[in-house]
Amino acid sequence: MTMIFIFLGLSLLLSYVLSRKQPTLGAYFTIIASLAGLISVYLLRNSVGVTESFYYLNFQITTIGWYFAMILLTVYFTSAFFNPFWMDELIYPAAYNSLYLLSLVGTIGLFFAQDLMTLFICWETAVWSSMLIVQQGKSRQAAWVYFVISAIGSMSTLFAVLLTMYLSGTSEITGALTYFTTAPVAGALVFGAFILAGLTKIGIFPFHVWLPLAHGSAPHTFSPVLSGGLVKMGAYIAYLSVAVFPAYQVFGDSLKIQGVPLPIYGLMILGAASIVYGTLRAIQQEDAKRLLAYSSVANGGYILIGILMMDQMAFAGGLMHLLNHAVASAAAFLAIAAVAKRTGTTKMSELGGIIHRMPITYTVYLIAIISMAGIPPMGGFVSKWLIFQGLSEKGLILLATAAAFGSIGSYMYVFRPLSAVFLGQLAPKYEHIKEANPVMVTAMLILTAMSLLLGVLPNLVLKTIAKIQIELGINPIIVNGTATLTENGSVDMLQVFTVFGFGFLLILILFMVLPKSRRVGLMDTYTSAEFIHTPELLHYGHSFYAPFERLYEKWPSVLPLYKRMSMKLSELGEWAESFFFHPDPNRAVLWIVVVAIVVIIGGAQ
Amino acid sequence: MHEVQKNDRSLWEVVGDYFRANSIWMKWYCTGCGAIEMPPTMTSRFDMEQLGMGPMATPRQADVLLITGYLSTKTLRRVIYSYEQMQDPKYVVGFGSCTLNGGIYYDSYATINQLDKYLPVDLYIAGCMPRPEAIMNSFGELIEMIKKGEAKGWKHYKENHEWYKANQMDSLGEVIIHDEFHE
Amino acid sequence: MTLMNFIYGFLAVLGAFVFQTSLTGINRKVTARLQKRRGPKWYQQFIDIFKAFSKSSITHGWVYDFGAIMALGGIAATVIFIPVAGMQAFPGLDNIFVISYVLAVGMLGMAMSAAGSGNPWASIGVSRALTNMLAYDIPFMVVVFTLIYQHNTGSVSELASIQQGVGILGWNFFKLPLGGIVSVIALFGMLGKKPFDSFIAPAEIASGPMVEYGGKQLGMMFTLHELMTFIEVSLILNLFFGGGETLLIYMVKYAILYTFTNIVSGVMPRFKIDQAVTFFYKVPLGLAFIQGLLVIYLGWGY
Amino acid sequence: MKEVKLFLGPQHPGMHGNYSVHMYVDGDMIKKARPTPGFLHRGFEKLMERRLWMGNLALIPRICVVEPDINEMVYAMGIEALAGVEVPERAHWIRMMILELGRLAIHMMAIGGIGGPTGMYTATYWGIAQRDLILDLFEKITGARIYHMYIVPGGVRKDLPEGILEDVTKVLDQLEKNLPEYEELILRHPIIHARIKDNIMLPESVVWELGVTGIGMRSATGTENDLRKVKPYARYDQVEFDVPTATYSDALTRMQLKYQEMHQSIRIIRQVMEKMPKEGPVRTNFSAGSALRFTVPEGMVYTAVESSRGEYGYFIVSDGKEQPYRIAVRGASYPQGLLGIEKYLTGYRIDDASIWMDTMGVCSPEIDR
Amino acid sequence: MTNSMSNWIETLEKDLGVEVLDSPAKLQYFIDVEHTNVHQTLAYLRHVGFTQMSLLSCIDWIEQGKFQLICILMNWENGVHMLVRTMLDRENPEFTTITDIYPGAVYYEREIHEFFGVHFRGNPTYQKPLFLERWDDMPPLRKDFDPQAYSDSKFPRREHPHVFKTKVVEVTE
Repeated sequence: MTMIFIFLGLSLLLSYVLSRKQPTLGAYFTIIASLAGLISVYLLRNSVGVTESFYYLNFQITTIGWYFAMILLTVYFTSAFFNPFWMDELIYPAAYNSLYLLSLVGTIGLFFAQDLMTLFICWETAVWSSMLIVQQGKSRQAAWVYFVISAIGSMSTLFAVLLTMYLSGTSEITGALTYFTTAPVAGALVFGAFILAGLTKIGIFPFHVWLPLAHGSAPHTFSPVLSGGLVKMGAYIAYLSVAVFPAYQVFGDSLKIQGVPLPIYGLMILGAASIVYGTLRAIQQEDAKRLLAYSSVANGGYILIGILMMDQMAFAGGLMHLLNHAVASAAAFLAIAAVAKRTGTTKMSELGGIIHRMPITYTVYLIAIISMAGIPPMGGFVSKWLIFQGLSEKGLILLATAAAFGSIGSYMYVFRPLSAVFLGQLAPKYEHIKEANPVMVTAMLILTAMSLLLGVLPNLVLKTIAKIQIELGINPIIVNGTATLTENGSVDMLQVFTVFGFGFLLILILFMVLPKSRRVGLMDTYTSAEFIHTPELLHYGHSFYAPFERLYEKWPSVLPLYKRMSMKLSELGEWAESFFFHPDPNRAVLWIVVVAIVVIIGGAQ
Repeated sequence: MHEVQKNDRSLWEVVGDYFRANSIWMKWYCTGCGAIEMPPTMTSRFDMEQLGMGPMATPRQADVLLITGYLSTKTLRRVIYSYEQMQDPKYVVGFGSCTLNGGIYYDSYATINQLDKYLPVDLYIAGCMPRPEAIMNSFGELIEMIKKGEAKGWKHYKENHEWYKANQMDSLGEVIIHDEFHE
Repeated sequence: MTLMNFIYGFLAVLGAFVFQTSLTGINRKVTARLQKRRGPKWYQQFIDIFKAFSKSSITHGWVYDFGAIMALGGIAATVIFIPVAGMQAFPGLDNIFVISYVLAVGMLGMAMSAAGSGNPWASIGVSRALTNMLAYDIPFMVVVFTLIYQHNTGSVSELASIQQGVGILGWNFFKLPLGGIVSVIALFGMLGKKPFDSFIAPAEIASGPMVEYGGKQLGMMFTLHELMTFIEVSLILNLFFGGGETLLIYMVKYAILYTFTNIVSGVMPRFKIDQAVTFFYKVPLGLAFIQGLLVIYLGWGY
Repeated sequence: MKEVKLFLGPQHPGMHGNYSVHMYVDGDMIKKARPTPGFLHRGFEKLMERRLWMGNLALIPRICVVEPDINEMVYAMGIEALAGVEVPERAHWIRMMILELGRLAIHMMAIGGIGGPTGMYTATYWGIAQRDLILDLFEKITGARIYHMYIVPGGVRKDLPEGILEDVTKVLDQLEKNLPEYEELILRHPIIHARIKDNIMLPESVVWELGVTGIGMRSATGTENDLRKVKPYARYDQVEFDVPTATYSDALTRMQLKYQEMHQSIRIIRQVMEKMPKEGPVRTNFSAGSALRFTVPEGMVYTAVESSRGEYGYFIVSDGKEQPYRIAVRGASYPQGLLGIEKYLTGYRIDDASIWMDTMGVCSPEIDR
Repeated sequence: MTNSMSNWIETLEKDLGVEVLDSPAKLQYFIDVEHTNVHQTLAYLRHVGFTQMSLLSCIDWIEQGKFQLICILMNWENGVHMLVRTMLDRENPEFTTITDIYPGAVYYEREIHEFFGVHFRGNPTYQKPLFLERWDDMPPLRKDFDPQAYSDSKFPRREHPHVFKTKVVEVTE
């Protein structure tokens, strides 16, 4: 494993050198490097439990770490295909390429970290490198917000790490965290600090503010990584703090709601809130990337709820949703990036009818959103179904409602780019654009195939998850052939897929038997018999859900609150500063006297 | 002008004509006065739906285009546009004397005098305006015509497309107006 | 999975289509009587659909056709999943979430096809249809969660058979009256009956998603509508009215339930879409929550 | 682009009549609306100059399709004023009866018609079938259902047929019996309220700016500005009736005023049947010998009556010949149908557009002429 | 005519400095003004209660070579219609818009331009076509425009073949 790190570190340097000479070359090198990383991590699948040290950093291969690393590497690998085409749009292409690989190193290190210090260092590496990439995008402010919110996470991680190491006397993660079974009060503190870091990274309400900003303005090639990959770091932290950290024992004495301790239930409510909030905000967005970013907020809520449930079904669902969402979200972001490459914009109201020029990109996006919306036969369905099953089995009706809301609301927001960007009238200015570059298409097709595979044969992944569940000592999810069994119902996705294919075939035959249709232009359309010749004026893309949006447009946003808070804070700082650093020398003299008196009195005692 | 021959219909067409005759969806283009007698025809008193007829929202879905009265040139352009958006087989019914020969507006500078120069009319309903009874009666007639395969104005329009187009151009100058009144 | 399963599934789709289409025709007559007129022949709906199939058609590009096929295919597949009086083509696939999500394939296909026609009215209609779905589905889902929690199963056929054999009071509609009312209101939304039909409102958006369909695509949309009605009414019937012990009982119950919705919608105007959302989130969602809390925390309803 | 251009009409289920509104829509809000009239333009004002005074009788009802009698009335009033002819007493009363029956018919259509844009089709079916009974009365009296050509200069074309008063009473009784049912079904339905209450406002300032008359003006200003009261024609000064008014003009209020006006019309018709002279001539001839080619003395006059949508007037110029020199028509819905749409449809939603057109009373043929 | 009404008329005459003419109909008067004085007359009339403009129309007096504009105002308080008339030159018909006094006149002005060709200074939209589309002849409501000829040239009439079947009556003896 150390070899992987060394290799990636070297290739990082190499890509920097190459990019200085020829940026595109360096970018192609990132593909190779991440592919090599992917393969080598995959080969580690059987060496669970192996520990290794690299100077002060200690690593251990665990199933869950392997699972997370595979997800991350898939996303990094496929997104890297897009890197070569954005080199001329970046200010520092060499830095971008090397930071891309650096953040990869950081995240993988995080998942394999054995001790808390390693965890922290890798965390910081990933955060800093990704922040430097984000600020190469459209807006510096986004990078700042990202930095500030990440700083909260970092500080609380550092606090938790130091406190744990101090109290438990060990830095090995499992050992240190299980110590808190005996010290519930300190445990609650550590749990809080840890989970805070997780929440900020997943982008759970109310710490989601950085996410749409950063995703929206990061370079188009890095947004998929942010959404599909880096967010999963937070999920890993959340996993550590409920599964490795004995959260259910620590809070065992507190009030329980349907068997869930109140603090954990509260966190789940936060997850539910971010599902609802992310859904509602995603519906409002006018920019396709920001829309997808808000959908990441909502999906983060599912993942959090699933992981926090720690049971047979919802936990498996949460872990599987990690993968499904990573794949689908990366595919969707990449499709939008491909469109942005050709058209130069991601504003939905300015696009339209792109399907007639980029049909493959459209198909990729379609399958991605089917998965994101949780519609069979794509991957997203299975994980959402498992989460639903778990929630309704426990009777957590509020959370289940939020989950249902997010699921059905996702039809609304995922359909919107589909309709506004790809369908509808093609504007004359995009008359001559071409399909995305074959290299980009390859990357997108890989993700699409994965989505489909995960939907039809979810048990491939569920088996790994069952292994994780066994390690954690909870009832594993039962898989039988192609069927997934749960206590209150089972589903066989292969059969569902077959029946769906049967229905589709039936109708296809019907369609083919009937007389062939005549092709007409898009502008030959019903306009109440009036004449119109401007395609842009017939393209409905702005304020798509206006009546629905109007119901909650007055709701306060969190961002102004933060702004006001920061303003107050800086005022406070200035006020405090004015006591000490004032142009009037009398004040300084006063303070010196006061301090002197305090020292003298203190010294006298 | 090329006349459509009395052709032998295939079995498929005979069956299709049976369905078309018993389910006529109309695009009720409210071109003039005749439209005022359509609501009584559609609603409870005369209940057109018992013939299987019903109003439809757009020309794409409709089978029959009802030209309910006189046509100003401005309307005729829209009517032709609507007719061309309809799906074959499609039928046209002209209401009242205005579509027949200009009616009371024979010398108006804004209305046309004879509809069948511009569109193939399958059936005219005489009267100014036709009463609901007359409308119901002629719909019965239309059903018979479709059943027998005699309502083939749409074929006629296809085969004599140039002739119709030339007439339209002579009277209207331009069918699809290119000025969209953007402000 | 044998060939018999598929043949049975095909027959199920065909049977559902024939049954629901005749019922629609009869209900058109019922509505006509409500409006003091004679109404069409009972088989008028068949003629309408076949007429649409017999006409020529246009296409606005491949997604316009593909969406329509995907919609009808998805719906046909969903019909195969629906248990009718205990009969099923593929046993074990009748999980309620599967049914309600496969249904979404049809929705998405139709939405895609409609938006693919490039007509703004269609896009507005689709945006309203999806909003409408968000409105009625949430209260309904809350009731469904309650049901699953109560009976510990998510299988529709099991949920139906649990209610049978105890007489009329064994129905969930009487066991969980608030939930039953909510689900019947949600049924109006699912079927797109007034007052929740703003997504096809002719006077506002010229029949919305249907605006560009003609010929065979229109026929497919009508077929889709019939099959979708069958799925939705069957779902409510199985969940709340005990399904049917035999096919005859099932059909009679079905006809009564469907005719009821039809008559009520006959004297209703339509809500605007945001009013529909507000309505669903005020009354039925509240009732559904009360029902859920009663069942989960007080154990009431067993 | 942010705005979508949508067309309400000319061929749209939400548009009654051949009329078009070009709407620039953002989301579902109308940002800009442009009326496009002229689809029904037949050049009436030109055609009337080419017809005989008598021949125009066939032309004028066709200007307003839904309520044709007012045309005949203003035309006859104008010629009578120019020629100084006094109309027989009985003809005045018969004219009033026809006008009020016409008002009942169009209000019945409007009240039923609100079912169209709101989706309450049962109301439409019932309302229009009810209106048909009134058309039957017209047919008995005049021989035609829609275009009666009954009110002619100098009186009415012929006397009332035998036993018509009993028929009228029967129809009115039935209508009066059914009206509360319609009110229950339409004007008190909670969902209809949700759609049209506090919606589609017509503020008082707008009334003066546009020159809206009729129910629009009365519902906004609270004044009894009804031409039947302010400058009574026929024998409206001899019957008792109220003019319903309101000071808050939303769509619901305007519908309610229509409903109340129907009761007043029924009241007027009952009084007419009671007070009218039972016998007597109904028509004065213009000049002996040339009944068809009569001439009208030189001069110009403006006559106006109260239609269901407001002041409906003809401006008639005669040069003493057999044909009118010029006739200009003031359509009652001209102000709200053109400037009203351009200025005040914006800010409403596309859901409301066709209700806007309906309840503001936009009648396209009288705008286009 | 009541006494108060005649007083009111006299006041009007005094303030406007023009003669208020009677008309054949009751409660209706004419005022003839120069086209330069129209605006102040209208402003005054609006001030004294003629808040509604019922109609703005035009007459083509072809023999005199004049257009006559008629603005019909209505006072709802006493039900008086006031017809303000003014003459314009037919060769060069130009007038200043009255939309600043009666905003409702904007479409009437557009209509008069379309049908008579009168130009309205100060009305930005008056030249746009309103009722007619692609009109290619002189403004149609002018007296020298012949609609019959236009119709004949553009819209073919249906030819009715006047064939009468004559019945042959065989006379048999």
